[in-house]
Amino acid sequence: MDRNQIKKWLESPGKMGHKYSLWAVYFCTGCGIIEIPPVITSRWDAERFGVLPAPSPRQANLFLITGYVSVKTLKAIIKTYEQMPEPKYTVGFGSCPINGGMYWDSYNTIKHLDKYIPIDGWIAGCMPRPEAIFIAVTHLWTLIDKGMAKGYVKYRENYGRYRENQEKALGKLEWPRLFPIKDENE
Amino acid sequence: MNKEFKQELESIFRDITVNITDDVTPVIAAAKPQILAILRFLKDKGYGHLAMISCVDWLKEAQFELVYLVSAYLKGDNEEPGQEKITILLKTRIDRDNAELPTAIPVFENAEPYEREIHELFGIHFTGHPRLLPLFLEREYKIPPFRKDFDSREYVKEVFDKIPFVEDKE
Amino acid sequence: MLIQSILIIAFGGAFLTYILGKASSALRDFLAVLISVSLTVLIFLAYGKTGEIAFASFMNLPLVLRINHLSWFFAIAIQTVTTLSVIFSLSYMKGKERVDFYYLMMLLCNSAMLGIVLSGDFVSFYIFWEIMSWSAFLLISYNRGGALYAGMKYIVMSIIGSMCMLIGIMSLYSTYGTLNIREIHDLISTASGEYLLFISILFLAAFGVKSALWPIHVWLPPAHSEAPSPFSAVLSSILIKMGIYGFVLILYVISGAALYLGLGGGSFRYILTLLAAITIIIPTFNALMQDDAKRLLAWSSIAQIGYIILGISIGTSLGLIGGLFHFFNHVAFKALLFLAVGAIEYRTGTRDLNSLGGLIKKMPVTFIAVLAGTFGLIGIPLTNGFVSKWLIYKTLILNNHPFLAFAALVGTWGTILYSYKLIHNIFLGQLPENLEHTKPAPASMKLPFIILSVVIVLFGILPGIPLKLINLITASLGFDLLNINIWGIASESGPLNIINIFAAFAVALIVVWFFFLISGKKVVISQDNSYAAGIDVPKGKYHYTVDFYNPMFRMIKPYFRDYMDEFYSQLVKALASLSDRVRRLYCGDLGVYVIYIVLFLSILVISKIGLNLW
Amino acid sequence: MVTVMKILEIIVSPLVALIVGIFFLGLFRKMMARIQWRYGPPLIQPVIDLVRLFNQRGFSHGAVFDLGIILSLAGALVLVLFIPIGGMCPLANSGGLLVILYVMLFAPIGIALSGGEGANPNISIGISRKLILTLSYEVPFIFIILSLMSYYQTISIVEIVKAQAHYHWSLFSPLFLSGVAYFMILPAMLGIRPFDMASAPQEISSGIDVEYGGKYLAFSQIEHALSLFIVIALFVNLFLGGGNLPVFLLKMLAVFVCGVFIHASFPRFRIEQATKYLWFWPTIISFISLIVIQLIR
Amino acid sequence: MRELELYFGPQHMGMVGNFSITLKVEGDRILQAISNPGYLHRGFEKLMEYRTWIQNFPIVCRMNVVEPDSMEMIYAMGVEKLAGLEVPERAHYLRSVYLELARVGSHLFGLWAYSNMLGFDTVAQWAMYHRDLVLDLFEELTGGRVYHIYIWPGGVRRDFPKGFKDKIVSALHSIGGCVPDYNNTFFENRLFYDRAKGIGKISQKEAMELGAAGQVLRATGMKYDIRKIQPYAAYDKVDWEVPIREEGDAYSRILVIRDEMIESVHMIFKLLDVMPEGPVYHRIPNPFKWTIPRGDAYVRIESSRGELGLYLVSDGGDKPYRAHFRTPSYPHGLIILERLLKGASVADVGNIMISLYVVAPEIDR
Repeated sequence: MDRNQIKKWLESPGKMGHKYSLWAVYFCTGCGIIEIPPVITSRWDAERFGVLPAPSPRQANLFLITGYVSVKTLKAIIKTYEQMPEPKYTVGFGSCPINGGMYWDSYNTIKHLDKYIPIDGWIAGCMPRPEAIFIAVTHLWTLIDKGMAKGYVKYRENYGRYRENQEKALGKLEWPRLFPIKDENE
Repeated sequence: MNKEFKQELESIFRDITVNITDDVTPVIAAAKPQILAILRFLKDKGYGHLAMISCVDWLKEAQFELVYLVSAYLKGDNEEPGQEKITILLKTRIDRDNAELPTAIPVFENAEPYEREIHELFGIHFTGHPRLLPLFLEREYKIPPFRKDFDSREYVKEVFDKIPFVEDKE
Repeated sequence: MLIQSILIIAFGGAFLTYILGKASSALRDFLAVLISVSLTVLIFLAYGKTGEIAFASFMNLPLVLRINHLSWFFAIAIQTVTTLSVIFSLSYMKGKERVDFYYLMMLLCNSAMLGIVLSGDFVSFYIFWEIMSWSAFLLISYNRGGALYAGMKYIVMSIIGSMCMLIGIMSLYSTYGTLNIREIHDLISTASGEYLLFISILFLAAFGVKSALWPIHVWLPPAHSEAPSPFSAVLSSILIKMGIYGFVLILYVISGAALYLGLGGGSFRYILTLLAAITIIIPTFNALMQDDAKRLLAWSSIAQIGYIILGISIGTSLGLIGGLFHFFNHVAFKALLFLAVGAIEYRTGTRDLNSLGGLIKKMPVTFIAVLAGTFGLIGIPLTNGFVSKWLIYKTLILNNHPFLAFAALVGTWGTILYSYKLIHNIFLGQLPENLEHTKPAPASMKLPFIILSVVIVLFGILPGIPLKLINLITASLGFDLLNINIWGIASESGPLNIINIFAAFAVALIVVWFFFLISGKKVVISQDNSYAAGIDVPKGKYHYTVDFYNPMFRMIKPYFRDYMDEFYSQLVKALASLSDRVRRLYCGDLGVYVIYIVLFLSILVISKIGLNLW
Repeated sequence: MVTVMKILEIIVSPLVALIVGIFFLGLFRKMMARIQWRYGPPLIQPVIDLVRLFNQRGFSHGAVFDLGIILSLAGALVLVLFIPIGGMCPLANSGGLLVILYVMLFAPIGIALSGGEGANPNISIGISRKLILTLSYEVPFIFIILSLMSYYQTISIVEIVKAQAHYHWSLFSPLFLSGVAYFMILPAMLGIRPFDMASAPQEISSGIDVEYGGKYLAFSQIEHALSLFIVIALFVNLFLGGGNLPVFLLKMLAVFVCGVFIHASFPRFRIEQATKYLWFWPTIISFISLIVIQLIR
Repeated sequence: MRELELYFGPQHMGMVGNFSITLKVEGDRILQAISNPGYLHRGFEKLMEYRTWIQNFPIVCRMNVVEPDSMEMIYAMGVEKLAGLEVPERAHYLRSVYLELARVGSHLFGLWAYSNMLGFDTVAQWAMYHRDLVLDLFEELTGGRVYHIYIWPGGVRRDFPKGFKDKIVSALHSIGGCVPDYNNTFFENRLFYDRAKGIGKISQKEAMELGAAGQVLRATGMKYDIRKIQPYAAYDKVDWEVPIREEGDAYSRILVIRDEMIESVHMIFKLLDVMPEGPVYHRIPNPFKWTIPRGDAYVRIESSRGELGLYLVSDGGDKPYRAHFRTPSYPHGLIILERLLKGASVADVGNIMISLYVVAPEIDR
């Protein structure tokens, strides 16, 4: 840990804490999950960077959406995302959440995940290599450092529109709104 | 699959055609009311493994073709050696409108999820099925999605592409 | 004069309430409360008085009333609980039928109990004892149905106990010619060991039934759960303690510690302590398996009685203090718990632990009361139960009874399990949909909660207040005075100092609380926003209540069935079939009777001639 | 002067416990990583996690949800004061081992209350398991404590430590069997594998921690670190003769490392299997030990 | 009496894959379990109808992420059968080696999932490390770690590169060399025995009635293996045994998986020894205009989880008219799992599920 690091720790412990302790929700959303076990086990050992799978969304601050998102999964993703405490970061893993990827014409997968929840970073590829996850993590560090990983703020501010999109894709959602919607005609 | 078996089948069940193209996948085509009886007969003959139930939508003929794939497990004292190599394709055709069929659960218990799936994806109703609940789908589709007249690409354009992106306010 | 007036007000008030109740229910309620409160005040005023008054005679036997520290200690406990129960009954019994009768029996039972502890001879003791038993029977079977069966079970066992006591009393009278307790105490030192043992066992049977000692406890669980809740509180917290009073009376007041310890070569004491240890273990595990809140508490009562008897029967000053203090504490927290469960039953209509849940937001005061009660029950530090249990453990360890201490400690851990089940299944977790509109407990129910909770915490932090009185009692029974200060006990090996624990805990709590407040923000969310593996929480179906300790159940169920209950049932069946056979002898045919007589006479003649018996 | 020392002790001993406990958490993860052929996180990773958790916005389910977690942490802190840490024991004269047995209740009861308010069956199952496990290991534990108390004829833990300093460690005395039994139940008391069913992530999604996020999880972690410290410190005090601070900590480290190896080489018990195990060998051994002690005296 | 519904998945540490089981629980006993699939449903079979025969290769393998290779194989076999394509001798051997490597990788993944489920991190991490050795081989052979698209109608895409044989041998030696370690720490661990013995027991009769195949059936004592019954590729060219066990519980299923893995390693060595030289593929017509004559075909192979079948229909066009996969997890995850979970303990849900080797994407497709 060099002097620069210590200075950063003293200045903004919150940011640094979030950087080096990214607990990812354990959610096998799609086929990208197959590369998560190698990443968290002996070969790549993500725990070196403080990345750890968390059993419950309450404990996590990173949501790695691994692969295509079917409509049914989207509901679970939204529920899980809303249960995570703020600040929280989302990373889309693989091509499918970006634009539908291979399943661009499937009737049951949603194509652009960022229409429904905010995404802080993307990892392209099908399937991205484990190293790509580390690149994403280090990139996320930079974003956190610069204060650009503000997806959760965006979600809070534009909750009305997000909720509208979610209900367009899923029909009426059972659970009450997470935030009061400020201005309907924004 | 030998000739005797073919003859036995044809003698018991009228109006069926048994077509032996290769050694391992004989095809039996039968009418809708006979399906359960044939399945039971095949099961008694040792073909006790329902591999799956498939469905093909022949749009031009306005018919659904249901395919029951039945094969045999190994037996200790195998009466007919080589039986386990055979997979019988039992086919039946039903009308596309008013698509209804008796369930095969009384014969093969594992028909349940297959029939649920076909009900959901093709809209075929299986009478007597204990739980024809949705299996895979969350959204409701006007036309069951696996029918040939359901255009997936059109649907994507209509539904998912029309949802706007959420841009930050400036 | 004070003692007579207490009893006169008690009995007179009971009947007056009944008569008044025919006229106006509001007046009746007022009178019942008035009598209870004034009795409390009167008893309170009697603090420190000692004396003995002969007020009447019965078949040439003087009936004597007396008061001393021991009597006062029990009397104040009795009267407090009854008063609080009566206050609680105001709303609990509202709109039910036969309420006049209920109040009559309640106050009558109370008067009888006061009479028991205030009586100075065995005749009046026995009379009051019987009044108590029968009025309790009528109250237990108040709800009819299953309650009637429970009541029958209770009264049959009670009568057997009373018969034993009656034999004991008659024997005492024929031996010493007096039934005055003080006089018997003076005379009994001359008695032979065997006679003393005989008397002790007879009385043990009587008091054991009442206090539900292990093999003769079977009446208690059904009786407690079937009785109306305010009376369950009375039943559990004081009525069964009359047995404890009896134990103290017979073991220490009459025999005295020295005689008691030598009884049967010391084996009597060991058997009693062993029974007490079994009384702790078995009911504790039985309580774990209950689904009915009151039945759970009933089994818990038996277990706690085990602690009290264990403390008393060990025969040392520290143990007796521990036992008596635990009696007092048990009065407080068990009354509180039964009343609280009564309040829940009153508001929700059920006491089934499997169908409640999430009531904390609806009945917060009741929750705090139950929390205080269970903390006392478990013996969490800074509640009164801790001090008394600590005293009992310490006695056992210092007197080298590690296995008894083991029973007591394991019982405590079992207590945690069933107490938590009680709290969790009723108050925590998800609120079911049918209880959405539950109202909080009415004020007349909250008042007893608050008073008893304060008692539990106050005497937990300042155990010296009751301990000083108990110390006086034990001193009057011939033990040494212990060095007791307001915070605990300063004794030789391992003192108890509550102030240290209290201060440490208070500081720790404040530090942690402060740290909690300054660290980070929190968002308060509703109970339906809970983790459900990414799925929305199903309404009303997301509370783990049924079979809370299922893995434990499966392991212990075969071993902790209520074997005694089954044994008694079998016994009753066998007796019934035997009586049936005897009955068949009387077939009603004259000829047969003639044959009987001839047979009998011939047997007499043969035995006379052939065997030359007499 | 004595008062000042006392106050100093009261402040220092929880701090020592906290630092050592958190260090153990970090070491735990590092050692596990090395056993699993990994590099592992930095040793201060638990601290980073705590910093992160305190900077997250936790969810609360209500007053008891907060109160329970505060109660459990306060209980753990108070418990530290009762335990001699290398000669420091601020509350030596307040009831001894019996009080320790009782103060040990605060942490699980606080967590249980808080978790119950969380309205989640996963938590309830976790608590049910934890309480059953507690009852299971308490049976041998009470036998062990009773043998100790009857062997040394005192209920004060400080006296027990002193007696060992004059004589020899309890582990190498007639209490040998008790020590073995204690070591056998140590994983259950620490809540490590094979006894981590109360917070099994693969079965009930980390059980009692399911609803904790932000500072609640941080508090729960600190409580976990403290209880780790307490259980090992108790073992060291009762059987390995305590000692001055560095010796004491070294002994703790040794016991802790054994614990990590046990954790790394076993899968998880089901709860009834755990109870069966704990009520069989450890109970028999500790029972025999108690009888032996009774016969000797 | 309050009903309790507990959800096991989709977002659950014990859930491997995106799948959900709704449990109706009393105490810690499960009264009823309801499988709730569909979280991964992409409508593959519908998508295939929009793509040409060759375009379907990249999409088919993505149906099952744990072992994509058997999916390629069965689709290639289906196409070959419909089009009447021949496969050269060497390609058969290459396919067999490739599929067996995939089986080893998949079984190591299963071992990871299972030991992780029991809370045994250590073995789980080792297994994942060894799986990576296999993935490295694939990467060298095809360029992809997970999705390879190696098998092609009429053969395989390319021959083994130079020295690849030795690399396979050394990788498999290092996996096989650790089998004693696995045995010591996991398979002969008393706690593994306690946790798995008697859990999720299914009789052979019931298994047959419910359409089981693969390990589930083999663990009940039936040597039902398509590789033996109806040999494809080069499985009839070498000698090998079908490992079975009799008890039918989770313990025997896991041990069957271990034995199969060892058997596969041996089989690869044998195949490598007898592999002939020659071409590795037959040219197919212009893939953009390739039409296949009208007809239908059913082919089946033994994937690492059991019987994998494909019913393929062509209407004479350049796209499949209908394709329907019979995946082994389908009966295991939707029927047998529900049956076995009834009466089980909450602690054993994951244990039973993974011992049945249920892979969610296969069910949903």
